[in-house]
Amino acid sequence: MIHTHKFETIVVGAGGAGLMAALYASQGSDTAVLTKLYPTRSHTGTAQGGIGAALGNLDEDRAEWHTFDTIKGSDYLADQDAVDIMCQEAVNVIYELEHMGLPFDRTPEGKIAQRPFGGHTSNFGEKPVRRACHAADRTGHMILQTLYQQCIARNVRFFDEFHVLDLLLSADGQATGVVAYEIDTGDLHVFHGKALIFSTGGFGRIWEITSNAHSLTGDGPAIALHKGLPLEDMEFFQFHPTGIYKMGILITEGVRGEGGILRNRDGERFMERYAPNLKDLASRDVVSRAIYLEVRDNKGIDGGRYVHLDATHLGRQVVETKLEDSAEFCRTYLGIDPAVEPMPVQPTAHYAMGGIPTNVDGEVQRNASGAVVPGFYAAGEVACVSVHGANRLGTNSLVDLVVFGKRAGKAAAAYCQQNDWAELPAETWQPVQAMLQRMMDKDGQYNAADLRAEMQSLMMDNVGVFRTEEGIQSALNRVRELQECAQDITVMDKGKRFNTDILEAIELQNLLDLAEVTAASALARQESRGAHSREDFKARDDENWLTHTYASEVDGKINLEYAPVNITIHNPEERTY
Amino acid sequence: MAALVASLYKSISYRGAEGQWAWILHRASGLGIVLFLYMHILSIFVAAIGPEPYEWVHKTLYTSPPAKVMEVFLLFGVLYHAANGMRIIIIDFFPALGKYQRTIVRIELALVAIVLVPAAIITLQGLF
Amino acid sequence: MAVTSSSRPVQGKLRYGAPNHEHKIWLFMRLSGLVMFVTVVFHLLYMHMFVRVENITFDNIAERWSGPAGVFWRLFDASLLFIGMAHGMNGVRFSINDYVHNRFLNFLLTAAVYGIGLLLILLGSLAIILGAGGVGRLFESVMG
Amino acid sequence: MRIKMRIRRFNPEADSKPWWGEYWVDVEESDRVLDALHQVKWYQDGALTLRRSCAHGICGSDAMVINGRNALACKVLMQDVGDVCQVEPLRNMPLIKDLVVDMEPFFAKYRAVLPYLINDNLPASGERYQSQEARARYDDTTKCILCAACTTSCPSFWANEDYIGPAAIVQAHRFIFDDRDDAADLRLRVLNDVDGVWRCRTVFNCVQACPREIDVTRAIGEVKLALLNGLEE
Repeated sequence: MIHTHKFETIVVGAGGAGLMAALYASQGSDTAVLTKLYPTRSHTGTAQGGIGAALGNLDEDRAEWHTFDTIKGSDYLADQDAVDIMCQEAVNVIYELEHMGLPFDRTPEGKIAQRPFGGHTSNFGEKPVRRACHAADRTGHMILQTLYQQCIARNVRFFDEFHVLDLLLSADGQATGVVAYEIDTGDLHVFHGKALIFSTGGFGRIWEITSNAHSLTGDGPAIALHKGLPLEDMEFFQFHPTGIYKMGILITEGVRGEGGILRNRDGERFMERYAPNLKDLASRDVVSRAIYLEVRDNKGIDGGRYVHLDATHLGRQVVETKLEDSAEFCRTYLGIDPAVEPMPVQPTAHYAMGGIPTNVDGEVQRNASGAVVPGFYAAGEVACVSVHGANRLGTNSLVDLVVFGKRAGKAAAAYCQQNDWAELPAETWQPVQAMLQRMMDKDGQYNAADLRAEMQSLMMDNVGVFRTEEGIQSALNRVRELQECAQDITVMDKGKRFNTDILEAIELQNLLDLAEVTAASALARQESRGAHSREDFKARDDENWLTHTYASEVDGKINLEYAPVNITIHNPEERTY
Repeated sequence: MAALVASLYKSISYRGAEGQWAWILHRASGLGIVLFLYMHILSIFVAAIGPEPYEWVHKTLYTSPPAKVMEVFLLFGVLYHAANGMRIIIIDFFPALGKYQRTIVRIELALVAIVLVPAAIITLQGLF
Repeated sequence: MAVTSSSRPVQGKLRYGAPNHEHKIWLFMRLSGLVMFVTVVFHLLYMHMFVRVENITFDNIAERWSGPAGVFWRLFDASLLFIGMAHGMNGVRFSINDYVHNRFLNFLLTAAVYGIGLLLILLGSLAIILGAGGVGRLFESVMG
Repeated sequence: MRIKMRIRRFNPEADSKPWWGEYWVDVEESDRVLDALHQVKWYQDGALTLRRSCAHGICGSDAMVINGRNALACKVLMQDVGDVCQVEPLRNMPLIKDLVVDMEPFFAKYRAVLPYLINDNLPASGERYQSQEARARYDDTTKCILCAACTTSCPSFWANEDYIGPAAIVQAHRFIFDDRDDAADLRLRVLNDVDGVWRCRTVFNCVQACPREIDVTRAIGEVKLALLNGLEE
């Protein structure tokens, strides 16, 4: 059965970016939010440490310094005009969140409390600055809750547990809607809209050790890719230094912000050797690489693939009040009390710097030259503005969400007011329906879980923290074989009601496509920059590679184009911490 | 009725905290006491008619061997309902004490036992 | 109009906040409980442990209810009757509301509990006011 | 180690009533119940249906009854479940399929308490201050992840699903005791309903069930006292 709906703005994904966009879009247009989860289940809720903004509540701080840190953190790949906008607007957006009721921790005078975070410095790299505004170590949880609360207050229309499977473009390339699968009933719904905002989050599930939710399967970017749109800078995927050993669950950078120390098997504070100035608070790519190198040097704990994050000297008070959730993870999953024992940590796949290319108003770009798809917007982790360049600084994901979520929402509302409804092509749902039917009928020889597990370990081993041409190439070849296999999967659940089995198969296909783009982009980039660290090209090469990658699918093959980085403020320098 | 059965089943099959059993017992004892109260008032009314009805009521309802056994249940019911009621009142008016509720339940049961055991022995004396 | 979140219609109660007296009743249950913690437990232990049920005779009661002290004991017993029944009937009402969701049945049961309860309070009051044997004498005078 | 999973199954398209499915899985001691369920779903019966997302106790998707008690499947380790792990959907919620229940009635109750800050007197620009003490006053109830473990563990809710439930009261508490909020009276009026806080019988199952270790009964108690006394200043 096909249902049709008509809303001016359609937001896909109800995490921080989607909800922020919905809040603003709904002020100027009839708005619906689609999510394959419930909004409060979104991954924004797991963000812990804080949201960065130069409020200067505890230390002197300026937005320009935040801009500098972000650009330097990005290894100079970020578009500097976008970074400037983000860091300038961050301050007022934080106030706005507070006005919405977000329960920030407070300073003794009652101002929003801030703490240091990796890569955040004052006076252009001089010393660490307290910039991360926090609500204990559940800042993301509070942002997600607060934004959802505001959406309820303003009667935003939600369609929960609707899995978007296709994006509808008109003949002249304008966004006209989406096709969604109602998980509960198995029915297809066509949503006809004027403006479309994708905020579906990242795709960290292509890696074996990941902090990402099971639901982070990159549905948004995969759909865009299938529609012939490019994905930008997909080779840059952040590995967070401190995931719980083997599980990948994140231990917040706030632990190091509060003074926690990384130690190798000798108890040595090894970050002193890698980043003599900021030490444990160097940017994430630097720390993750350092941990890998320690492990490779046989300095992992007990010769294993992990090191210790030591918070024992911080005292119980700090651990129990400021790092409450992280402490609880340790107790639940490791049986360790972080106030007494150090935590075993290893780098864990964390954040996609790349994604659907957009400009600073969230408008999706159609190609490397910057032409946009009318009516199509993206914000949050799914988008690449690009403010994170080759490596994102801690706290900036949340800043990105709210600043560009807001801008995309505003732009979409304005677009709705200025434009008429584009014609919805007839019988738009048919390709999706045919695809679902094909998968359902298939008596294939592969199991989705096996293929997914193989892809994840393949990507982890070969396209992880350190990369080589040989490794990437072999991973790419195998991923392409897996893509073939994924066409031959048996879906065990043949029902229509709440069939998560077929959705997992579709998600796997999305993941494989993104794994392919990631590997292909990484293979081509013959330098080391930020999170992309090639052992065969160890140096950064500004001469040839100070460029954004635009990968798109042309006739089933990945086609790579490049566009210049917008450098308006800081010229690239050597990056040391 | 279906709701009652379903709810009872859920209560018994759920591995709840001490509070769950305390609550079930509180409700059961309360309903039991109300039943006794109805009987008690009626019997007192009958007894208030004159010496003969009184003797009959007293003998059959209060001093026969089955009545003595029921009396122990009554003692337990009232003591428990009273003690548990006090626990609820304490926690209601000092919600912060809720985190000690497991301890409070145990103290309460101990108090009930301390009073009930000698009382039950005295009540059942002469029956055996 | 509340936000709806899916195409499923929401079953059950959506609007809360109609005026009612539950909080007074809640408070009454606690206060009466506190009072009875003293009076009922005293009554129970006094009658069962100190006086012993076997030793309560018609004459005992007549004696206890007579004279100036009798006024106290009648008031004491009346307090047990009124507070106990009010507390108890309300407890039964809680249980009925919990388990009987059919409005008609709920009303019927509640009415039955309160009806019988009020009748019993009336009978109990008569017994206390008229004293031991008083009900019998009343019958006789009515019967002629 | 090898463990038997007893899973309450129900397929609305095929079954007239729920039944128990039994599956053997090989798991590590440090694996979560969620991992065991995934093993069944991924390698034995793909039709097994459950909700899950973050897998570390923050998103609140996978609340279910594990060995007779409400918990998040991603927060219970297999070493703690014994030889047989019995898993059922949350109680007293409309059952959709297997371990998936309809959350709509639950969120309807959440929405009933006006779960958003109401304050029209915003500073024209910049920051609004709040003291550390005022912030600490409602800290505990900000942790709620709306997983429904508390509400569906409550005997009062089992008896009468119109009871607004601990989760909604916790959410209301978070605003009632936030000194930036001006609408405590509105929320208290909602909670004063016949099916509001007064249905709480201090059973404490909610406290035991809460995966975020919120002192739920305390929050409810504070709301009751606020209703009796008027709000503390």
